[in-house]
Amino acid sequence: MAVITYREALNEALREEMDRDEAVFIIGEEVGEYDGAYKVSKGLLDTYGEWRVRDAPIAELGFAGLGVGAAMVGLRPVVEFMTWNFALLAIDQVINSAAKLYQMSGGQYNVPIVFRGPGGAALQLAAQHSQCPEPWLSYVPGLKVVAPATAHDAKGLLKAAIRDNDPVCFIESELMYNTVKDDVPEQEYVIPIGSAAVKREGTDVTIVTYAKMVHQSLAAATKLEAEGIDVEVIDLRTVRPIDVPTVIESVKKTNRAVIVEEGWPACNVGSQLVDDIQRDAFDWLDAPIARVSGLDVPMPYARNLEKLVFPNADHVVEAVRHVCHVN
Amino acid sequence: MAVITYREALNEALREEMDRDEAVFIIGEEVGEYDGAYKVSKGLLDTYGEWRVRDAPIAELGFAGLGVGAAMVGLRPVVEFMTWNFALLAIDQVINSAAKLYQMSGGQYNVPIVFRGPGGAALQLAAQHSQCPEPWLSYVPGLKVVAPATAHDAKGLLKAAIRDNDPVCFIESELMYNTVKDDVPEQEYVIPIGSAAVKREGTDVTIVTYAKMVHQSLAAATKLEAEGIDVEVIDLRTVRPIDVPTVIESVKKTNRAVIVEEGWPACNVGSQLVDDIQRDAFDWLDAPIARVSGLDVPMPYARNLEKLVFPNADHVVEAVRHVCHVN
Amino acid sequence: MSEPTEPVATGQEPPAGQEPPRGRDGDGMGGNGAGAGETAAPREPATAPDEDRAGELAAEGDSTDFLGLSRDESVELLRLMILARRVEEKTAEVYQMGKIGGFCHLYIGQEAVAVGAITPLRSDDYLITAYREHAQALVRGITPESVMSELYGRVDGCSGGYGGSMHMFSKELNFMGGHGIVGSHLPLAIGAAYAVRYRGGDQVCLCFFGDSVVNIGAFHESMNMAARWGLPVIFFLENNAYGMGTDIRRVAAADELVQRGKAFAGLESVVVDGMDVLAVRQIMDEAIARGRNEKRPTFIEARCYRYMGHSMADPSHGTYRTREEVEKWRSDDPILSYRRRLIDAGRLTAGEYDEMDRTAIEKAEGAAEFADASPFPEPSAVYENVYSDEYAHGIARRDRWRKEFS
Amino acid sequence: MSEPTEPVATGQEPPAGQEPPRGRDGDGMGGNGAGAGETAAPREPATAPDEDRAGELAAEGDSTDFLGLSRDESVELLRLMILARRVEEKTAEVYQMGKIGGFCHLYIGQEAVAVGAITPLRSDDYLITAYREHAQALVRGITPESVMSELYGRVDGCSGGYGGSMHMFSKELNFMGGHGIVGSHLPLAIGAAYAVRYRGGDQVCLCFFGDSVVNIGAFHESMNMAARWGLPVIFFLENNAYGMGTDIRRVAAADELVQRGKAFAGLESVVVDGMDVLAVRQIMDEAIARGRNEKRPTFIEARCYRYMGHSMADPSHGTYRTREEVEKWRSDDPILSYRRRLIDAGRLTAGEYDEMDRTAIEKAEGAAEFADASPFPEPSAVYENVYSDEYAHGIARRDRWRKEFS
Ligand SMILES: Cc1ncc(C[n+]2csc(CCOP(=O)(O)OP(=O)(O)O)c2C)c(N)n1
Ligand SMILES: Cc1ncc(C[n+]2csc(CCOP(=O)(O)OP(=O)(O)O)c2C)c(N)n1
Ligand SMILES: [Mg+2]
Ligand SMILES: [Mg+2]
Repeated sequence: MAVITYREALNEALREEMDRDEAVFIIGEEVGEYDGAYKVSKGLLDTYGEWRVRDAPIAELGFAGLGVGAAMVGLRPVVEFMTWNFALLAIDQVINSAAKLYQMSGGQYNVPIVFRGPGGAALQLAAQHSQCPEPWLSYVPGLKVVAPATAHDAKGLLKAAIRDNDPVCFIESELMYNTVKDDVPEQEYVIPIGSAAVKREGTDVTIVTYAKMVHQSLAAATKLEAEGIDVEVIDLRTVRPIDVPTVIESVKKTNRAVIVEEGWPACNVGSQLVDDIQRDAFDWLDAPIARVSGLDVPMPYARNLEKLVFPNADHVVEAVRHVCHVN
Repeated sequence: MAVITYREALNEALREEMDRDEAVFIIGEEVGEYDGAYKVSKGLLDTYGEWRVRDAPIAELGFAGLGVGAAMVGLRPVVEFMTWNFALLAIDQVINSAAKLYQMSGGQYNVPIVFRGPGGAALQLAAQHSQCPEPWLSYVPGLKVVAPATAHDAKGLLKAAIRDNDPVCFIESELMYNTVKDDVPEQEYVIPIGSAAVKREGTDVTIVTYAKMVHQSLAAATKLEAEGIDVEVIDLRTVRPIDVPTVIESVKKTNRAVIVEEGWPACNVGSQLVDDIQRDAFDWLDAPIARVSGLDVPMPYARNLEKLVFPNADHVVEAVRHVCHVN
Repeated sequence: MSEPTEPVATGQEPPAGQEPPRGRDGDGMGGNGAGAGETAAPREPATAPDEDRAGELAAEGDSTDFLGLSRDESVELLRLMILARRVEEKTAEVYQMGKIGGFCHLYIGQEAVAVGAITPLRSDDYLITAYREHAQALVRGITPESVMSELYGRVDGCSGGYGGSMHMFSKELNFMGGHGIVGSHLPLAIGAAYAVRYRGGDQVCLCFFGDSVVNIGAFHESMNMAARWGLPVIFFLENNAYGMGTDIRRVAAADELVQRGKAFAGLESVVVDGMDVLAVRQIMDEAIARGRNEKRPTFIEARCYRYMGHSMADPSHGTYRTREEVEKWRSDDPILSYRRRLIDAGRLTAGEYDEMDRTAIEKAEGAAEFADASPFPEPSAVYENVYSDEYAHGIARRDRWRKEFS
Repeated sequence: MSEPTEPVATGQEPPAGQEPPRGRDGDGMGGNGAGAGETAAPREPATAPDEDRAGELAAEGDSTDFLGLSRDESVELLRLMILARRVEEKTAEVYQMGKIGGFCHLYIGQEAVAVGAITPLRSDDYLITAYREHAQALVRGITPESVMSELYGRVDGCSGGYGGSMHMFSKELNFMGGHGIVGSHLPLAIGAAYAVRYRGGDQVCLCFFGDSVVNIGAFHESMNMAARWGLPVIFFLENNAYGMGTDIRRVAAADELVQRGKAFAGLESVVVDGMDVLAVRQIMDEAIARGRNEKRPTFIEARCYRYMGHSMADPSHGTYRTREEVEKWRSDDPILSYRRRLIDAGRLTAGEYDEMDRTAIEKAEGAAEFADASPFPEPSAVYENVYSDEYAHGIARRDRWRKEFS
């Protein structure tokens, strides 16, 4: 075991998969000579050369589509979006090409591609650079959507994503690259896409969350422990498909649920989970499910306003108290 | 009162608003000389000339952005997407420009623009031409999202959308243009964005739906009447903002809810509604909320498969029976 | 039995004064709402499309030796053009009978392009195209039965009935499909070409698209990357003068569309007469060599014309072009002119031609019969091919209240 | 007091051997992970950027009469350049102190472009740009206090603190902002120009963008519509040789970027020395006349250079360019060279220059002090400006468990 950063975990995953399979290549802005805007692809150009680590022009639609075409003929592209915000320019290729080609072709052309990059807010990047794409992507059949919260999960899931025969959208975070560090085994491992992890066991209430909000939720759980509330924290890790059985099992035990995510509050991952929970555990619920998310506004630049928009551990604590009727 | 088609209602709304306000213009593919791919803009070029009815090149990103820029300096563009499927190419302009400019500029530049066109499935147009965009758009603060089911609502809401000072996404339907016909008043009227309509009163169960599915739901209600189940049907008309109070009032009366929509089942409008209902009417619910939606697959071409994907009145009947424990 | 230019009796060419036919839904995309008839010419002044064509095109004479093709090889080009024409005519007929759903874009008039451009490819070369692809699929080697079954939405279709008219595929034949979003398959084409260089292969990727594509961003992004990285792709623009109901000159700022290639250093950009199968083949030979040997892309603009409406829901003339214009182009029919050349060169007799045409008609008939007999997909197929792994079996979870699957 | 090229002591120019500084997060976009130092030149062979520039550019001599500007007018250009430089230097300084958040892209080195291009505009002309816009905002007339307050995220900022470094706006000054998605403001620019023609006005819309934009689809879509419909827009490419860490020649297939304009009939495409404020102004005069009188767009490529890193998180040299290259461009500093010309022409004394510089430094200081004292937005402002009607008051409905708003 070694403690490494989220960024290093991704870099290791890329290296290991590029070593394992010659069909794997990376394309994106600044991924090569500059080592990646966020250094995730650091050193890869030197090892693998420009055909396998390709610096792209600013042309998200074009190079995302290039990846899809290469995947159709057997390569395994990892397309880096410098951030997922810019992926909106390429979303037609993600949705209308990558997600649909396997079915449109009657099962002939599968598309083994990974679209990856950071999503959500960083620090004061304002409205155009701070959005969470998961709900958009999770709506779409044909895609898989992964958003890991730890270095360990990031590595195991990126390896799984690269090996997957279908398009996988992989959402990272500027804020986690450096600050999130945890134990990663020396031996190779792969984490199956679609499996949630119970990151903390508890009996009183279930928090369902993913990505950055796992850390806020764990912090909230620690605070709540002091108040005598025993919180279970489930990290979805994958938001399409969602590991509903793990969630339901937990809610049937705790009878209360709080869902936490960073993005805007409507039509998102949490709203879908509410549906899944009420449908499969209606009679077990002792209180309405509470949801914590970002505020329903574009991200403002001013530091104090940004802080208000971003959900934090205190908001989670409030929501848990509410569902536990401790107010 | 006159009975006119959904298409004619839209055409009338455009004409009336273009007559009323010189700042209103239309841009889109085939909107002028060809009278619109679906003839919604029929005859407008002849009346208003090419600067107000502009045939665009196939460049969705470009002409959607042109609309945003024109709106910033005071015009009121109506941007026609031939279908919303193609709008994925322009979604960066809808989300990163139109929805955010008012806030990013600190309230200086509002963007009075309408993006409109048909959404959802038509008949056997296969995977790339059959998707419902509402969940994507409803996630986004800064946008309003309208999807009317009748000629009456289409006219009144399109007029409201054009007069609105914020960006409005207006979703129509190839399948309704011609087949949906209803009474439209002779005198001018405008329907406020954000107001639902109870399209059928009932006491046993509430169906919440919008757009095409209003018609399937009303058909289901008629069938269920014969079984002695008295169904209330709420047509949301606007899916951002959602008129939650009208929905809650109804559910508190009927204690049961079924949500019906055409699109894919995850992270959609219905999942958000489940959250709204369980939160505000948890103690009134006698059964889990049921949801009917399109299947979780890209739309297949084959007629028999397409029929299976598309939700119909029978599926709604089944779901209502289920929540009423009649099985 | 006749000139292939004479339309079969499916009613696409209405007698004068009669209302043009519509798609069954009365309203398909491209549907013409007005009583139409011959209306005014496009509002913006422009030289007639065929005047452009007359310009700098490769002279017919260049190919009088039939590019060194053997007699059989040269006749095969004609056979393929006739087959494509007859299958499309049959398609129009059965579409009107309600056998085919959705949009249906016919290729009639453009056969010289598909045949001239596809036949010089190797079987391991890649081919990708837009939604007007029935004939291209046929020329690439998908059988008429398979094409027609796909149009019918049946299991024997080349996409198993999932894709329909716009989405035909054959992985076996490296036919990468049939794409419906204008311009969006160009990035896919450069992706295949990227893979070729990645692996050190010598294939090329041929990518067809229409004139409207020159105005969309993906076109430029793709050209730039192909030129910058030396990708063996052939961007093949079929300039049939219209994108749906829009004369391309009304929306493109370009003296001629090939001008768009000039923005990119290293992109060879050429024009060819798309009504002349040998001219197309000749320019393709050059483009293929450039791709295979020099790893350089080519941009070809072929001037051609579609005789029918944009789709089955659009009349062949009326709103945006005149009957005269259509007739003028039809008089330069690629099948008839090439037939004449073969006969003049002593490579074909009129009898052989008639025999070939009869065979094509029979094949088209047979394909329709085959398709009609082919089964619809099983209901369970609705969940297939969404994912290529076991997740596929889990996605039905949320779909309750469905009798068919309960 | 000194040459403006001499960097103030904010540490952007590290002494040799010292690790280049980072953004506070150690990791902002453009952050350089490696210990960097002077590394190898870009991997692909290419002529040095200034060699290109030497080519066909308008000779300096064209502007020796100062374009007919009065003494004061010609000195005003210098004053604006100095102000822009000094405010940016102050920005760098306070950024390092943690006063400013997010990305911060400085304009130092490119002042001749903003000043030469913006000063000939009328106040009713439109201006729109990307995220490297502090200096452009200043030159257009937004006060240093307002610019600096926006950088600080305070209520007195030109966007009320909502936009920050990348999103400065002034509706009053027709400054349409500061946009963060590369290329996406070009369609907005043609929209403003469309509105001008719609209303029969004679304004123009000036649209700045960087070299990386020539590869993205929106660029081409916008150029086409502007050229086709005769929109009075000036596409102003600031070719500072790099898009973030990428030498533009590594990713653009073009002999020179202005070549991209050749794809469009009716688009006048010209190159100018972006280090020469009078040359820029002269070519803009022509472009403005073309837009105002002839209703035709212009595409201008200005060759220039940024002295600093892409953003505050990126060192000025190291990974993708050498110190020597930066120094070479700095020796052709637009402020110093124009100062020399004014002095040589007897329009300015060294004393006047020093006075002007002192004033600029004071203004920059004052702006920072002003910003520091400006209040943060009220918490309730978080729900403002999302919608322009009463819906704004309903959107908080779903946001429970928020102490701040409960
Ligand atoms: C991005 C996009 N916008 C609009 C459409 C609708 N549409 C389908 S075909 C077509 C015209 C295409 O014309 P062209 O490229 O010239 O090809 P042709 O039909 O002439 O073969 C349009 C606008 C689409 N499919 N995709
Ligand atoms: C569509 C998009 N892709 C990527 C980015 C990230 N990004 C920000 S600035 C930049 C480089 C832009 O370079 P250039 O256009 O030359 O302008 P300069 O920074 O030199 O002024 C990139 C890639 C972005 N903002 N938008
Ligand atoms: Mg065409
Ligand atoms: Mg640059």
